[in-house]
Amino acid sequence: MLELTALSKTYDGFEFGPVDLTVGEEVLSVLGPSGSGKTTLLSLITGTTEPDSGSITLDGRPLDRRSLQERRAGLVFQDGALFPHMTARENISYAATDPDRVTELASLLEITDILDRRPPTLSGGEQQRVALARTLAADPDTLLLDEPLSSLDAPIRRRLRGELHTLFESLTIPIIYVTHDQRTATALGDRMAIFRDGTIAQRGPPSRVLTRPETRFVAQFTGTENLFEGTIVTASEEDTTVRIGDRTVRASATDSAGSTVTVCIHPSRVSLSLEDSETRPESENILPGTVDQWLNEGADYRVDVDIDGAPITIIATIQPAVFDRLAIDTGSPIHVSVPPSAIHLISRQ
Amino acid sequence: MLELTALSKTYDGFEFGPVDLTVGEEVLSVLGPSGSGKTTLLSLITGTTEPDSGSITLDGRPLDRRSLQERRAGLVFQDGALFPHMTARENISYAATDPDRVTELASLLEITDILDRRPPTLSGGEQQRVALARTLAADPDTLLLDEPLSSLDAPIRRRLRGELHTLFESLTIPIIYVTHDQRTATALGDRMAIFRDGTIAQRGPPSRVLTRPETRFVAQFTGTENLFEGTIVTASEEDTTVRIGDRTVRASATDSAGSTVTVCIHPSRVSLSLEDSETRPESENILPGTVDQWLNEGADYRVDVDIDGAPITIIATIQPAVFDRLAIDTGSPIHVSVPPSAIHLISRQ
Amino acid sequence: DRFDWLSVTFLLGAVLLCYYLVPLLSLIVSQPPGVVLERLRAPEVVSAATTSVTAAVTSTAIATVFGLPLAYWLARVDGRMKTVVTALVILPLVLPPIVSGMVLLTVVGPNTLLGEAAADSGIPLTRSLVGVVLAQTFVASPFVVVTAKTAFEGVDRRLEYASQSLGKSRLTTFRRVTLPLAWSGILAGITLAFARAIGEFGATIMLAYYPRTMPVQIWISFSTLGLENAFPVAAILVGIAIATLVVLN
Amino acid sequence: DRFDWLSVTFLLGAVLLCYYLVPLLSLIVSQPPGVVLERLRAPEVVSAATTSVTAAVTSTAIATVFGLPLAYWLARVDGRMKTVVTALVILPLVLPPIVSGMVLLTVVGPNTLLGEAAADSGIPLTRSLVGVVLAQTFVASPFVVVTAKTAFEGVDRRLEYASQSLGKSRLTTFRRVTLPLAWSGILAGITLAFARAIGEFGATIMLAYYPRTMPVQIWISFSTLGLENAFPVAAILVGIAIATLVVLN
Repeated sequence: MLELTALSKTYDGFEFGPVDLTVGEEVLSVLGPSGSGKTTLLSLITGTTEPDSGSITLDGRPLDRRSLQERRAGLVFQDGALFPHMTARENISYAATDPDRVTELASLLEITDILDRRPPTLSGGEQQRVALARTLAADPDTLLLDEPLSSLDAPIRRRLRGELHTLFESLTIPIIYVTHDQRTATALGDRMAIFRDGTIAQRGPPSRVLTRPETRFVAQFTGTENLFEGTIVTASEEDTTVRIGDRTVRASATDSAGSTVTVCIHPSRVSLSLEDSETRPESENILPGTVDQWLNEGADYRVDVDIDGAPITIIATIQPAVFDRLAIDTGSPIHVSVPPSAIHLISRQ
Repeated sequence: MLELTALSKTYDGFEFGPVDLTVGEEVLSVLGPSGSGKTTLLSLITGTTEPDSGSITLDGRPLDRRSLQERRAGLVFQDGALFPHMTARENISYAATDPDRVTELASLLEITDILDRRPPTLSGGEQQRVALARTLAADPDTLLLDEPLSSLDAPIRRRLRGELHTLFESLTIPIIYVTHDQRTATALGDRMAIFRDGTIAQRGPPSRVLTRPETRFVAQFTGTENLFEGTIVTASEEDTTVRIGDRTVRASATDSAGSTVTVCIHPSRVSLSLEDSETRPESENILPGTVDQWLNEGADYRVDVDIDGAPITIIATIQPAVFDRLAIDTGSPIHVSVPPSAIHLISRQ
Repeated sequence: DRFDWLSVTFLLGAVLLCYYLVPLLSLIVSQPPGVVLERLRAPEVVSAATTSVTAAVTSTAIATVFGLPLAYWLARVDGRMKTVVTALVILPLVLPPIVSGMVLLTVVGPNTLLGEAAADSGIPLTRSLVGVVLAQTFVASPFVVVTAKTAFEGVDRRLEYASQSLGKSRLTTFRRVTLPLAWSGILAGITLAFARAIGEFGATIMLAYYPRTMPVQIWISFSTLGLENAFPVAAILVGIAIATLVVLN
Repeated sequence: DRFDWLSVTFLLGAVLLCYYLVPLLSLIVSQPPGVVLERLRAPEVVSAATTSVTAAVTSTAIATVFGLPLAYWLARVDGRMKTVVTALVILPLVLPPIVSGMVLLTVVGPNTLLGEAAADSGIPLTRSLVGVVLAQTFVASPFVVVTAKTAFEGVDRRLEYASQSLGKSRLTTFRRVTLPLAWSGILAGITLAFARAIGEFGATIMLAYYPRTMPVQIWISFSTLGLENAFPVAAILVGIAIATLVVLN
């Protein structure tokens, strides 16, 4: 158990904290834009930076003012930070107390064949595997990872992400995974914390943070690109009716107070169809519109639809098969449908 | 028109080319893993590297052995490479012959408010806008961009990508956009070239490269993760039947020769359903299987399905609404369906 | 164990620092500033100071004009050529000054071809201000080259490429991009060269015992009249050294 | 325009290079190697070489032992303290050697407290080997500190953090990570300090006219017997300078 209490630190021009955070035997993914304090968080835990106030305990041991050596907090750096004058094997056995552990970790991380090579001759993915093995060889009480996949090419990143997922499940220590990639954060984290300007903007299970953002910032940063200002017309225990411009949509029941709200719809939750006569039960919000533009993004298509009678544009990401079937093109009429459960409301102060 | 003919260059341990490439008034996106020669390509065109052999012409002018100054090839660097001792305005007017051009470009790129600030005080996105304005101010005959978005946070990257798309449409010069991000390459490129080990592995319109990869490498690099070895059973003008393990699937007609093929299926083209009784006309390949594992990736879910009676695992990426409806969990039975048009075959030598 | 090691480290470093600081303080303490200031107007002090400053300014200027192009070239070239030329530039730095004076004498000495020809034209290359400048330039100019080379290397080459790709010539690029960005490093090199030139003793004494520079004057005062008589000139040189440190920051 | 500027540049740099190279070649040409080699066995040459090498090795060793901790501390500290201490370390580098000798004399000279006490205990601090070592250490040790500081700064601090986070002490981290990675830079600093120490003339002549080091011997041979008689010792020093260049690469 890693516990951070009222931790804060002021640099010139940047304030971190106060941050309170508890990480049990789980993976906490920390997501945020650059300069939001993600790396500062790790520095405070490993001890390369001393906090101005607040405290950190690991399994009950206070870490404050202890040397890096005594903290037993293992850190995997973005580029691995391997010792360039040692082979991969020497890097790992530098940290290990038991020589058998090197063999064991090498086989676990599939680096047995490259143990006698030096870091500069290894690929980015291999370097990260060795760095991970080195950190685990010291049997840390907590594992901290600072964007270990960010400099890798897509296929290797995808593969290593899957392997990390399996590895993390086998570890029984608190793990903090820092990244600016929402996809990785969602895939690896049991919980997620979104950082902004040195503090935590929102925390919770990834699925909840993604579908129920509490602020416009979190919504935007996690990819909810459709954000509109609306007014609540009626609110009951079953559902809420919201007016956006001249249009009215039905959302699931909400606990948001106040009558003005920000309506959040994730592009992947928007469906497109040619007729409004389709009667799927959940598709109650069917809005006619016109395709403004579309962009092929490879795995999916991104379509901007201008809604008739409302000054808003809804962005939808749809799969290639659907795009082909609908024969979408700029200027063609289309119907947008959004299930009420996919509409999230944030009350505005 | 930019024309590269049999261009080649050998460094210690790396061979570039020979590359033949023609870029008209269009955007060519160049995609490839790190170290595949993408940046070398740009260096050869701008003149910071001299080729060992081959030639380059721009609008008919040979560029070989000309100074950088004379080439009129505008390059936007990954981090902008702004002059740190000049303000944004000074950076742009350094390149402009006409002072009005600075005002015009500043308004086009929405940087009017930051013109009097120095580069170190600008955000990554602002720096890239200034760099773009500076390059355009010199009225280049070709525009080359070296991963200009790679160091930006996701929301800014998405926004700037959309703006670049609009900007590129207004330019009537050859544009080469180098990136390792398949999404950006697809969205911005009129054509795409995939680099591998210094040569072009495949080129063509993005949609064709993505759906009809010519080699395993291209398939994997562009996200086609489902690759299986198969044997052609029957081939007619309408369709092809392929055996994978104990299963048989029907693919669209193919021109691939030979009886052994690599079967490629992009995860976004795979649908999942609970019953096999669904009778959508195109869904002829319906395979029963079991969910091995799933990963929430935010905008979509990634589901690994072990196919019954065949030693293969098919990966599907499905949208959150579908995932919720199917109530997918590890170990639960599921049916995979793949339309014949989504199955692409590469013949093996 | 860790504590001990840190303490010992700290102690060793502190001892060395004291060895640099104490003699300087001792110099300041040992002589009343009033007396030293008064003797600064003595004719031999004024004459030595004039000779030294004139020669040092000249040799620094020569070092800058000839050294900057060499430094830029070294910063932008690669391979074997760079190694050889860099070694040649460092040579005067590792050569003992007295040996530097000797090797110069073999070229410009009174009995050499060049030395005789120059003396006949009325420009003697030894025992003259020209001799002082020749000695100082040989010994001090490598500081300009080496420091400016590092400064030029610190200018991201992509900025020069960017400038040239924007249609600017190499000269414009150098003047408006490279030079402004490398300037503080170049200034440091010029300052170091000036400090080295004005303090030069070994090579100068070989080439030009007369006219007396400040270091030679100190030696003569010390060896003929004793330590105290060398203080006024030393005070000027210490002042210049401290001013150099200020510029270097 | 561009062509002219490049040519002029090239020319200026080439002139400076010639100024470094020609005197050295001239030295080699002017004396038949056979004659020089023969005179190397002369007792005064052997004696001067022994004194110089003994003193330079000693002062370089002192500079290394005391200088490395200071260099490491300077590389890892920040702020005002770093600026002040760095300036103090550079001071002996910008101070003229003859002035360095003077300031040392005000502390260890025969008439000072320290000098008298030491002389009474049978260890005279001037006109002795100890005096030579004191002068050389003052002048040469900053090279170790400054160069090793740069070498330590070049070691990515994250590698030290990584080592400590793996449960290693600071001492182990220094010994197994920092030192091996900084070693080539440190060696360069030690080499430069040795070259500077063995060529030291100004400070040495103030503190210890006897026992004669090689530079002092050159000066005496030159001023009493003429240039030719200084060649054998100069040959040794040129050899050492060239060896230094080789090590520095």
